[in-house]
Amino acid sequence: MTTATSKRLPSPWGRLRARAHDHRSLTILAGWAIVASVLPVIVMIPPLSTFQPESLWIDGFANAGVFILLAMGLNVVVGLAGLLDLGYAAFFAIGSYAYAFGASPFTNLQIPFWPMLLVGAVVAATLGILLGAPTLRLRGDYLAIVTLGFGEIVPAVFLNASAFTLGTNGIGGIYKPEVFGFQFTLENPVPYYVAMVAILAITMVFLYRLQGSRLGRAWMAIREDELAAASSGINTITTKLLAFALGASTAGLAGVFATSKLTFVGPGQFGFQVSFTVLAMVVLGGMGNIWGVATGAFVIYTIQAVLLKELNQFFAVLHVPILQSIDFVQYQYLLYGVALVAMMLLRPEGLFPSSRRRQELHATSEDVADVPPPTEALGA
Amino acid sequence: MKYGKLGALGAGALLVFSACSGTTATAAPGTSTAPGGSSAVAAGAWCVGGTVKIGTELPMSGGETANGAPTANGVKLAIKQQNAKGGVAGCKLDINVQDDALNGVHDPQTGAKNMQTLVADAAVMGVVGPFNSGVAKAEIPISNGAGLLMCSPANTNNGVTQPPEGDTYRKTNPTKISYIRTASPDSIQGPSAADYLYKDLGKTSVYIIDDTETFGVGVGDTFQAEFKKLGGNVVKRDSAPKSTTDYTPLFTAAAALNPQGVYLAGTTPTGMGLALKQGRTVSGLETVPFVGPDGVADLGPGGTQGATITIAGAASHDVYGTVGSAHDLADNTFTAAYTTEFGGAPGAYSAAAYACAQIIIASLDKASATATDLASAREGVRANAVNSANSFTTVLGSLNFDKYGDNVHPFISFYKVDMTLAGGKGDWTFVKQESFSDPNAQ
Amino acid sequence: MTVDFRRVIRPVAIGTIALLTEYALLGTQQFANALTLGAIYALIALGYTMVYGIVELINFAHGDIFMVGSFLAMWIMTTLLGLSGPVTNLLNLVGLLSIVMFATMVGMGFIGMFIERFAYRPLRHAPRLAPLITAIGVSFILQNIISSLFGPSPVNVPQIVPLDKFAFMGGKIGYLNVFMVVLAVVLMIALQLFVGRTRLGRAMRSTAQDREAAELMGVDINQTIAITFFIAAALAGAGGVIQGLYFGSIKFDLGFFVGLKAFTAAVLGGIGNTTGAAIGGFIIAFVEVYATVLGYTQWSEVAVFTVLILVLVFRPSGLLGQQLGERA
Amino acid sequence: MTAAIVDPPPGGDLILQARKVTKAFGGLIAVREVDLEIPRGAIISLIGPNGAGKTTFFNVIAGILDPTSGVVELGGRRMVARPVRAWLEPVTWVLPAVIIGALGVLAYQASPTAGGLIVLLALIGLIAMLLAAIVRPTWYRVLLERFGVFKSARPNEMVRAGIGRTFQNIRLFANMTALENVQVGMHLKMKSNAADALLSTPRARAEETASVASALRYLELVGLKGRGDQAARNLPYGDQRRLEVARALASEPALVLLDEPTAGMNPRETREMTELIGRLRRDLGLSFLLIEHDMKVVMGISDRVTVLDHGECIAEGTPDEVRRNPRVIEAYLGKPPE
Repeated sequence: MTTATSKRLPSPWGRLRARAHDHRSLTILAGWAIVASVLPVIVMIPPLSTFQPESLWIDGFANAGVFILLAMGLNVVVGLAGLLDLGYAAFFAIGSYAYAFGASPFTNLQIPFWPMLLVGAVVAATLGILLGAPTLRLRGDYLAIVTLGFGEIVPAVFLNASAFTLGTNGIGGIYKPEVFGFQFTLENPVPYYVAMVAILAITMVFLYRLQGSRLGRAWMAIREDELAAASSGINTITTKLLAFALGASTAGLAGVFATSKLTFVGPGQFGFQVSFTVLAMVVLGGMGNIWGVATGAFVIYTIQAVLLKELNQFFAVLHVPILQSIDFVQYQYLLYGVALVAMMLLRPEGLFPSSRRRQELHATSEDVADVPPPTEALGA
Repeated sequence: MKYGKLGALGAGALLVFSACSGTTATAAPGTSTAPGGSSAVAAGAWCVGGTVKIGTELPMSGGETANGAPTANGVKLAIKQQNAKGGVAGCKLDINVQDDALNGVHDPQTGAKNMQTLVADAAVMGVVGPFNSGVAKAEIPISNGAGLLMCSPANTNNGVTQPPEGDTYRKTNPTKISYIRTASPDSIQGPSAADYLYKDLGKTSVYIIDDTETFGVGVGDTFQAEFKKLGGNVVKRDSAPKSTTDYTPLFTAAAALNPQGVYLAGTTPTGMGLALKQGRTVSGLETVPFVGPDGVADLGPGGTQGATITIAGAASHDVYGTVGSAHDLADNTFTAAYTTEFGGAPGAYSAAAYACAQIIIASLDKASATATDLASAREGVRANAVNSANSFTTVLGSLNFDKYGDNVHPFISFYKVDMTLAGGKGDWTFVKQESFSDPNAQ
Repeated sequence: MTVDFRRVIRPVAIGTIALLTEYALLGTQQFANALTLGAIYALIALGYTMVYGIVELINFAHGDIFMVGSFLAMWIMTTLLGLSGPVTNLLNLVGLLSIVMFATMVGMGFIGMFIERFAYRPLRHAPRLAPLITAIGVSFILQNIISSLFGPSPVNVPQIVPLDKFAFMGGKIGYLNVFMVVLAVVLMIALQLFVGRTRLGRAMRSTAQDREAAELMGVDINQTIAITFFIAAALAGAGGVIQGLYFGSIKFDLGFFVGLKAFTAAVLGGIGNTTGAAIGGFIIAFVEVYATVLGYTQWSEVAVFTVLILVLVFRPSGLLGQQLGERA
Repeated sequence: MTAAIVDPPPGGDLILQARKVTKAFGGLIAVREVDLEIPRGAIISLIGPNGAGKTTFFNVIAGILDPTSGVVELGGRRMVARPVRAWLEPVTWVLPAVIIGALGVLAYQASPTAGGLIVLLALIGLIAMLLAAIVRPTWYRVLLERFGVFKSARPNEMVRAGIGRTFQNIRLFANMTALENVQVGMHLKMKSNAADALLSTPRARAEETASVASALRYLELVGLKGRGDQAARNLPYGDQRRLEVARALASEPALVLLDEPTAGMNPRETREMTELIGRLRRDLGLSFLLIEHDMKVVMGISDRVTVLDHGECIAEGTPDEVRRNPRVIEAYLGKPPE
């Protein structure tokens, strides 16, 4: 909502931003088009190119896209509506299994990819509502533990209801997407990459539109001061529920895509680690700032899945004396922990805080995950 | 460096190289060998750059280091010894270590990415791994498409190889399978344990506890089916996830049903060692036999005191275990070599990984005769390894593989813990072994 | 009057009802198991609830602090005291136990303070989620330090307390179980007295009530918070000791799930309320054991969280938490 | 303690009626049996020393606090009262699902498929009940009536019923711009839903621009012209109060509850605020209930004044009557008003 200000900025940059603001959807699509075409070029430059061949980078980007999608979805819940969700992976799992049921030899169904995306989103949203409806009345931290519990329950159900999910064996041989007669293959990651970028771009357009809409304002209002929001006529429960459902459906999308790419789904893939990682992505990226969160997700995923695993090769290639001989593979988890702590200590507001968040940084009372204690309301 | 020196004594010219190949084999996974190595012995034209690699695809970090690291060491040892012998047809061997653990837990997504990486590394002739069946199900389609050999030292889940499920992973090249495994599938190990408990030990009722992992549930189910078929009575079947710390309530509940035996369907890293230790303390189960698969009878072929006895300690008496390989053929020098190299007893799957490496090396040796480039060598390795006509002499004994990649002549060796051994600490002693016919014969 | 009811009668009532139901449903043997498990959960839950009550931080590293505690105790017993097997002489046993217990608790206390000082205090004025992420990071770090020190596979703990049992009401109860429960209860009472009677305790409560006000009244906030972390970690350490003694084997990653259940217990009892945390711990343990008795072990986690969700739907602030208006 | 019924002003019916409202926190009784009636178009003031329970009474009317006893009616409809059998409501959500689910678990032993389907059914039932609990369709209300459940209207429902309010300790959305704050106030007046936003339908866009326009009007109305882009937290104190009023007005209420609207304002700002209130009553026919300490304001614009002391209504009447009331004078420690 800074249209006016940015319009008033005289600099060309300001004018550009004003333009960008007036045609935001177009800008986002353009932005993604640029990113998507630049990334493949960047990774051909050393030292990146020494890590792994380009096709693997592309493949990695497609996987990173899954986490970007997750982070953008969680951002709606945590960043916009200020609800602390620690069980986000549950919805990821639900989306994944939805696709596994819809298109695998296990059920002898072969529903096409695009419809399944929708199905996955809807199913996940439904369960989001199922979880949210009774629990969204709770104060922030109670919600946190309930969601954490839900995040443990869902994989446990997929694990134990083996009659319907093949239990711990997981469902394999899941069909790869076939889009307009074009069959995706495991050998060629490019189609996944393109599809992922398309999904990301569209999702981001939607999320930005929501953020700027009446609903988005309501979310932020609830985050800022739930009581005042209610006293302004916002039905806080339904609004929160919408945020929850929306976040869930995004995770559902991610699940469908990931499963269609991996062609296998098992209950072990959706532990608390996933939820925590995504939360870390949101917080480190800068809560409430969609682009920031997306970047945060990309950075962390790359650190986790590429850099930490390739550190040895990296130092070996550069022939760094001592580091060369350390086996980083076994310390990567430790390094990840250190990275989390360090990044938080250095930039608690995240790498790319939204303008709002930055203002909020030093206000302890403005608590992203907490409803102002109603004692305020007792007043008198 | 020990091996490097030995190799040098064998072939003086190799001293320099075997030394440096020794370092690359043990340290810095994924490194390409330092240049110049190939000059030691003229390698065939197919051996581009004088070095080819064996990949490992195992969980190496976080909670699963205990599974992956010792297993990978088996491969490192094989490579080092082979290089000490001058490599394969003058072509040096190196290792490309991939870690499929994400946030410390094995992750099929990461596994798939690693398999793509290994496929993309033209120098990789074959892959040892994965450790978890779930990961295998995500990887086989990739390796099958690319024609890169995978040899799993640990997978036992029937579905990985056997139809109908197995076929869904081989859709790209249904005939050119790319996956073999050294361990006997659950469909053999579970029932054989059931037979042993029912016939040899004469126990007619049993309590089964599994660890909810693919392996544990697999052997648990097959054990249960066989034991019932024999007319035995399964008094209770529980599943306790590896996060369980307190098994006492489980065994207390089971003890009320007076089982004559207990089957620990799982591995010691996933809690079965703890289960044994705590189960013994429950009144009623102090002396009943506890039987477990090779995840519990975790002994190197030489027979070393595995983690189970270390954890269970005095509770290890009357404990029996099955191991999915032959005992008498086992190469007893392996354990010694491993211990000298890594300063510790081998893990439960180190020997199997070593065997996988031996198979890949042997196949490469065969293939190198006709290979023209790395691609044809890789294909040669795959073709030779999966060809059921070829039988490989390995640390696990002689192995050859059927049309689905399962061992044609699976062996099950039976062990029991003898508390008088190892200075009263107790140790596994060989009881007997049985050979089975090809699980996929008809 | 009502205040009195909230403070004394309700906890006692809920506690008694819970225990009686447990006993009726489980029978002596399993009841003993449940109590023993509950003692551990309770000790950890106390830490969660204290830290939360005073800094409103879900200290995800707490479970791992407990884990570190169990390893510290193991190290003290094996390396420092050179113990390996049961100690039969009662006097020696008591002496050794108190040494191990004291050393571990103090050691862990300082580790807890250290973590607070360097990982949480700098973020005290940052948005709430920042320390949360740090806590997750700290838990990763602790796990990996331990796994690189003691190895990733399970590590044995010398069971210095003999596993003898005595017959009691149709069951066989181990002396160790009794010791654990008694110890837990003693520590909880000690905590109550500390918080209720001492100057530091008052400082804690006032800080938890209203930090600014407490500061104005001359309470040293940093010191108070540090001490809270000290006590919380010390209690977790005690939990770690008995975890090792009872189960005889510890693993570097046992912290998370135990911690998760303990935190659930804290919320169930009403987070910020120490008595509630204790009761919650025993309830969670009971639910778990009961699921096992019914033969649904693999569903026990599901059961635990279902119970939690149901309780929160009906009593949104936990069993003993004071009811804040949830309509606002 | 019943206050005399005010004679309804020309054409004015009762817009709000509070009867015997009592609110107790634990032992202490903040409000005791207070009656209040607000005719349409009237300006009523609520005065009394600090801690007299004015704000508590406010919060009861606004649907934030449940009264211990007593009723608040809007246009004759019972909106707020002590909840009856509130605990029954969650039971209605869970009970059906639990029963069906239990059956499912039993059936699972017999045939997993059947059991699973039944459990699924239970889930669906649960979802349905929970959604009903949020959307509150008539059948759900009827069901609750059956069980004799009554729950007070939530604050947002009071807003829908035509009550806007401000807070004593300002509660703006600190990190949102003034404009956005007012737009949030219009929430109920805007119709576009999530789908509109996603597809950014013409309707949504039109409504958005319209809302910006009228939000700017409200800002101008309260004298915040040109401040729309500033974050609320950066506005000076007086402006924040004005912004809160603007936000309250944005919901187009019939009755506005102002909690010390002129607190911390200089005389000129106070005069402007007073004039604004008068003007709003005249032009839009709004009714006002004020809590105010500034006697000038109170005596200047109130039709009637209710005086609270220690939670009790000690006087009610026109400003002049109240001014002369001895108990009031006593309550203010004999200090005569102005």
